[in-house]
Amino acid sequence: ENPVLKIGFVGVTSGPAAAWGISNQRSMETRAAWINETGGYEIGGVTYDIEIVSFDDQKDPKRAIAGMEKMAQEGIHYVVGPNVDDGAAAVRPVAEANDIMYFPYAFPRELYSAPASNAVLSMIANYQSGPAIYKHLMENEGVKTVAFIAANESDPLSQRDSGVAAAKELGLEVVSDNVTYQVDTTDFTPVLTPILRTRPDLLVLSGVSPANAPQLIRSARELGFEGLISTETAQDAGVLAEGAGDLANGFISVGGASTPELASPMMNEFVERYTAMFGEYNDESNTKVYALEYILETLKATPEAIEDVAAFQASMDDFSAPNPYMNGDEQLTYVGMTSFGQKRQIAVPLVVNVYQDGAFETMFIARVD
Amino acid sequence: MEQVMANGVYLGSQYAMIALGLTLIFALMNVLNFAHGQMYVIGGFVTYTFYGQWGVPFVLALFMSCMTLAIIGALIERYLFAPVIKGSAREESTMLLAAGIAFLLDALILLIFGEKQRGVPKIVDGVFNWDFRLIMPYDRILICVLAILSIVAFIALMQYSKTGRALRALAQDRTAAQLMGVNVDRYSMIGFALGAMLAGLVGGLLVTITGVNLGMGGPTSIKAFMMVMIGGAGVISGAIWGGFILGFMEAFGLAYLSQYGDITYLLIFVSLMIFLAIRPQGLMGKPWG
Amino acid sequence: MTAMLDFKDVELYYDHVYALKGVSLTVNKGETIALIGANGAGKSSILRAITGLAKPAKGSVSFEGERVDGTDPSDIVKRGIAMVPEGRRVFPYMSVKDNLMMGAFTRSDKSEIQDTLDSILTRFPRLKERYSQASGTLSGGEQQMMVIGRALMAKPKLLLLDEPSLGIAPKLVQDIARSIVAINRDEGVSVLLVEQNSRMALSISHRAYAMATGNVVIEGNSKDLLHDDRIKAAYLGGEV
Amino acid sequence: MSALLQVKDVTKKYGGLIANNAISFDVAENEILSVIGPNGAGKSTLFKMISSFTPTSSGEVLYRGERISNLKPHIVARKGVVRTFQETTIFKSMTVRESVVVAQHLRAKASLAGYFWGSKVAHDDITAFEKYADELLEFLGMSEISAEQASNLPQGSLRALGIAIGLATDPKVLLLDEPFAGMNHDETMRMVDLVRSVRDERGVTVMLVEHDMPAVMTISDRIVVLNFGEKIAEGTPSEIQNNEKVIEAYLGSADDEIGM
Amino acid sequence: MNFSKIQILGVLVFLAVVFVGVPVFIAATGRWDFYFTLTSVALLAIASAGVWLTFYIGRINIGQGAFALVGAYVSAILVVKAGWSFWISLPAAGLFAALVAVLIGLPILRLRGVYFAMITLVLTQVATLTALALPITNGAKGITNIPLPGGISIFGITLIPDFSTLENARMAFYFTAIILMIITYAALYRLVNSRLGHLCRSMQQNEELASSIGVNITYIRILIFAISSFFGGVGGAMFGSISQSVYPATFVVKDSVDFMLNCFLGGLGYVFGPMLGTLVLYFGWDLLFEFGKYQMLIYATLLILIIRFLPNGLLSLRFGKGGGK
Ligand SMILES: Nc1ncnc2c1ncn2[C@@H]1O[C@H](COP(=O)(O)OP(=O)(O)OP(=O)(O)O)[C@@H](O)[C@H]1O
Ligand SMILES: Nc1ncnc2c1ncn2[C@@H]1O[C@H](COP(=O)(O)OP(=O)(O)OP(=O)(O)O)[C@@H](O)[C@H]1O
Ligand SMILES: CC(C)C[C@H](N)C(=O)O
Ligand SMILES: [Mg+2]
Ligand SMILES: [Mg+2]
Repeated sequence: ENPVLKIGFVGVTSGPAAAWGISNQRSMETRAAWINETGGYEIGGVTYDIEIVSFDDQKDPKRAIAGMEKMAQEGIHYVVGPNVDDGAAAVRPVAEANDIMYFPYAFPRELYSAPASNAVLSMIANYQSGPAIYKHLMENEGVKTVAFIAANESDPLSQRDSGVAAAKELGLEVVSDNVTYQVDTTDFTPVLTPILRTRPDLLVLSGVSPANAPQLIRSARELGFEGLISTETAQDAGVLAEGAGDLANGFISVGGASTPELASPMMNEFVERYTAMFGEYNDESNTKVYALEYILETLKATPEAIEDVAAFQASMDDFSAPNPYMNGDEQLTYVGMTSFGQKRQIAVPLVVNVYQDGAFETMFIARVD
Repeated sequence: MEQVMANGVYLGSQYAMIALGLTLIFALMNVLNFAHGQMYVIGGFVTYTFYGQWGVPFVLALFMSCMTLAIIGALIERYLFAPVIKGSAREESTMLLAAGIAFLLDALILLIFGEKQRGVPKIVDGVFNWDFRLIMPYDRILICVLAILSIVAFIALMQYSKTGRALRALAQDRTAAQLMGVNVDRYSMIGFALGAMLAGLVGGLLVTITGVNLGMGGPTSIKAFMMVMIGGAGVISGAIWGGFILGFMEAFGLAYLSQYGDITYLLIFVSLMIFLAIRPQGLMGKPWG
Repeated sequence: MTAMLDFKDVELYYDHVYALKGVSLTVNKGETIALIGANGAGKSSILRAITGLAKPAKGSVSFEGERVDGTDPSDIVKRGIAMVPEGRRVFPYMSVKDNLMMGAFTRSDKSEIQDTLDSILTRFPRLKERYSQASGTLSGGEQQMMVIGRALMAKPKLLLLDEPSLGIAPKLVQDIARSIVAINRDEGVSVLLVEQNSRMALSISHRAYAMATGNVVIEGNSKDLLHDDRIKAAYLGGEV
Repeated sequence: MSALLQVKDVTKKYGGLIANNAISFDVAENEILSVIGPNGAGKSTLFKMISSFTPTSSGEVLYRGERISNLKPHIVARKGVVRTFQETTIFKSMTVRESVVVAQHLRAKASLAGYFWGSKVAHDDITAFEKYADELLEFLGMSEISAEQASNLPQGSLRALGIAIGLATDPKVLLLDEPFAGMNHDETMRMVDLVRSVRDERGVTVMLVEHDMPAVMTISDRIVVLNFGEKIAEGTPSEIQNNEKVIEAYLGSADDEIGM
Repeated sequence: MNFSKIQILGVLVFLAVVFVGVPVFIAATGRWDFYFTLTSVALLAIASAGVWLTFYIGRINIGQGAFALVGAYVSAILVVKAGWSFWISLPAAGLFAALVAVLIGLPILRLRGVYFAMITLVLTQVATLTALALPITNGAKGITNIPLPGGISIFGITLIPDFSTLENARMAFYFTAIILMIITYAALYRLVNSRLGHLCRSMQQNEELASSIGVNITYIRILIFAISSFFGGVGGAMFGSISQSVYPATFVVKDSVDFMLNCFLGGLGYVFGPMLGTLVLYFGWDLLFEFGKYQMLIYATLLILIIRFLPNGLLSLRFGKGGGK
């Protein structure tokens, strides 16, 4: 029997935002099962079985702290999550006190900038992807005016604000930036009507949850909106197909790397295994397969980091390994110098997708430094 | 303006239906059913499963979701609420129970239907567009009409049928109803089932437009509470008023206050508080007793 | 002749407090029976035990030869027992009409119900005047008439009345007493009347039972009891 | 005999309904005054206005020359005008004794904070309250049920408890709304004696609403009769008993025999 | 007020358990995570005590989350923006929450029954939305990087050490929270058993009758609501300090509902009910962690079973009358 290496997950797997955490948890569990099935993961000459210990924080920062404490208790040093800003901020003291590196899906800059040391942003922040997308659309689609809409919650609002700033920076005219909606809105017509009156070329759904995206798209199209719609969060094609059908065609979002032209055989196998294990795939997991892979690869490169978080941090600056999920010679590296002044972000390729008839197509790929 | 009015009617009709079920259960058992929103979500998922996944005709799927909820409601009343009401020193204990049931249903929904947002194919295509002054997709118009018809049917049931009369009597005085020959245990169950069924019906209707996901339950309950408060707890006409008032407030607020950002709901909440401070029993609430 | 209602050796308690300690009484067809007694003696408890609102711990309640104790109140009501409970208990949001119609809940023949309704409205013309008013806004006396009418709507064989004169103006008390007599005489409804107004109760009943703390202490012919010294002392007082 | 309480042109309107129309009368110190009238005549409404449980639509009520209408109920209670309720209104899950102890809170000498910290004064207060509660219950003949939970009491004892609570506040004027309802003759007469001795021994002025005519006629010094919100008569019991208007509207003819 | 021997014994046992038993147990088993769990229990129990108190005047309060949030923000703002010591900001947070309660209580305390319950539920949302909308709260971005509580020393004697210098801040927070909780419950116990408590009880059972015997119900309602919110504010402030951050969603509707559930579960008839309820509900969830995705299902099922069979709260299963805890 192999010794066990435990990797933690603290995030939201129940309640309204369950989709975010569950896609994380499942992608980790799929990958762990796969590794264990094929004999384990070798680090420093020892082959480990990987065990995922996950904790449902119910999107409650109090619970998130308890979860992080639990991880410390289990002797875990590498944790994926939390999924939202407040949870990620709340666990910081615990993580730092207990030598835990954690990989949130949340964007507050201070989590990743010095003196903070233990958080690693595990996706592309919208203040990174946003500008890239807007720029692309300005250049290729002639977009000149943009409107933002966000749910009235911390994460989406913060994302909207940074999106607005980025758009202005690029010289776009922001025609509406203060319309918000409650996450439980069931009818978006009244919400969208005033914003569409400003006739933007591009409508940005800031930090939109997979549940709200199809409804927003559908309502906007039914109200006669003909411009572009985009978001900077990951979405699931199936959900879009069910919720908005053809109306979602042309919808731009950020994804991982499972579009046919990018996905490596390994990615395809991952999707297969995931589907076999959980009955249904979720495209959000494309972006969520990476954190675990980064942790394992980094440990492989620096075996002493299994117990020594400082070693992990030290190795981050020049860590590099091939990206197994993408075709070509993409590399896994840590980035973040521009945004945070230190390398505290995983270098997931910024893949911008367009939804078309039930699947995503790649629009363009960019990189973050 | 036309658009705002239309939005108000549309929102109001669906809200009123949600509030009706809640108020019915409250009137009958003095139970503030925290799980009402979850019941609504289950209605959506059942309709999704039958209509969206298995291709059963929509009307049949709707019927199935009504039945499912009626059964769930009946079971919950029979095996949980009724004994707890009998055994507890304070009526309020039912709140704890209702919250527990809300948690349980949430957990079941997650396990059975999963975490994803679900939607079904449109029941009718096309958008009614009157010169861009009034835009309303046909399926919304249909749902709105169906909702209003259901409300009318429900009122007729409560006013003119024997069951309705028994339920109303039960709500006003249990013992007296018993003395009229109403089997209160049975009718409480029927009433609860009916309330739950209403939730299932709205869930089923709305899934065609908004889709459904497991997070919609809690917030829906809270909205329903607000409507019930506006109209007066336990009063049917109150629920309907409350639903439409909230619907119109949202429609107007969102249309005219949007440039101020996040304040529509804040304003709705604050005006609700002011309103209740002036009229503590809501619009139609009990003047006596 | 066997009794219409046979209430036998009934013991009843609430939360370990005895309310009835083995009470027996009977009501024959066509009789008006008065039940008088001090506060907390257990009069209401007897009525509650008859209609099944309270479950006796011991003893039996039979109606027309069949045991009814232990069955649901709604079944007992269906057999032909109607009760006007303590404190009237109107359905306050329902109109007078709907209240009366609730009384006929166990019946289904529409035209017969209509006949009963007509006869009640003739008996209590005041109710006709207030026909569609919400009953919560009626005065106490009107409410009392309405609930008696409501009980009659069930076309009961046995009518149980719990303190119908409570809080009612003297003039109306007389009206109500008259109605009770008439209901018994004209429609052959047997009546079991619980009253604090003992004089009134004894003067309109055939037989009477007097209770004290969970027991029947005196029973007999009402006429006789009106002149019984024990009764006079305890329940009637000297003059009026 | 100067008026302790003056009801001056008091009117109450509920929407279109006039529950009390310009009612005026005086109540003398140490008097027992009954208000009678048909159901819905406005008796309880009048009591509610005197105790400031509801504001008057017009007119005012004076107590020792000072206006007490349209204030807060607790302020009027503090001045010494205390009501009981027509419905059985009690503290359900307190025992009889606890209810009577709580009701004495107006006599408290220590402040709330004093009680919190457990000052000496507070301690003495409590001892005094408990002692007085026992006395009062003894006086009312309720000692036996003093440990009963209020919600388990039968009708009649409930009314008695209502009166006990009212008395415990040490009122100057006590307004009793149908205090004898649900009592039989014997009990009623005992209560009548009691109310009298409350007046005699404690100098409490009593106003009461009652439908029990024998009791009213025995107990009252004077009677005010209301009908449809109007005052139709005022006088001594014997005057009222023989007043045609009152017989017509309220009493009914006593000789109208109803028998089997 | 005289305490029976059993009560005093109960209190002593309780103190021994929380101050000695728990640390020893944790040191022995190495379950350091229990410190945070128990700290949370203590803090949430403080807030729940407030909810329980409002129930004592017959109001079901589902708005405590709002006051906890207010407290958390006030303390955070005072510490971060005004540079106050945390220890002064703590009572300030409570007082501010109480002040807000007075303002809001004036209109809404007139409501009764479900109306009050529902309006307070809405209040929690109002608090969240307000926090999102105001500049001083930093809107959606929240307040982060709140420093740990500093030390207090008088004449060179350290009364409270600077938390950031501590080896184990967890334990320091635990003791702080426990002490606050004990003070809260001692005060609550006194209050309930003093005249104010009796007046509350009279109001709980019948407000009309209470005012007829001269109780100034408006004043007492407000006073109680303010005290209740003070507890909420203190609990919230302390919590913000532990997580060193406050966001609009730090306390949400679900928290308000949880506070209420804690009270119900423990038993509304018992002063120490909310404490027990909080322990069982919060700790229970944690212990069910092993069940993974069935955690919620099992939790809810157990909750329902408890209510089904002990509808009057856990403490209705009393082990001997009057035990201190
Ligand atoms: N729900 C209850 N719980 C506990 N005890 C009760 C309850 N109802 C009645 N009792 C007790 O049972 C006894 C009999 O009460 P019952 O109501 O039958 O008396 P009653 O003769 O109708 O009196 P009254 O003339 O006052 O209406 C009383 O001692 C009363 O305290
Ligand atoms: N809150 C209210 N709203 C509307 N009408 C009311 C209200 N309270 C009382 N009334 C009406 O005012 C009139 C007087 O009522 P009140 O209770 O004073 O009568 P009462 O003389 O005490 O009668 P009873 O002897 O039956 O108790 C009645 O017609 C009643 O319906
Ligand atoms: C950007 C965020 C909305 C992403 C989200 N927190 C997630 O876990 O997927
Ligand atoms: Mg009785
Ligand atoms: Mg009255």
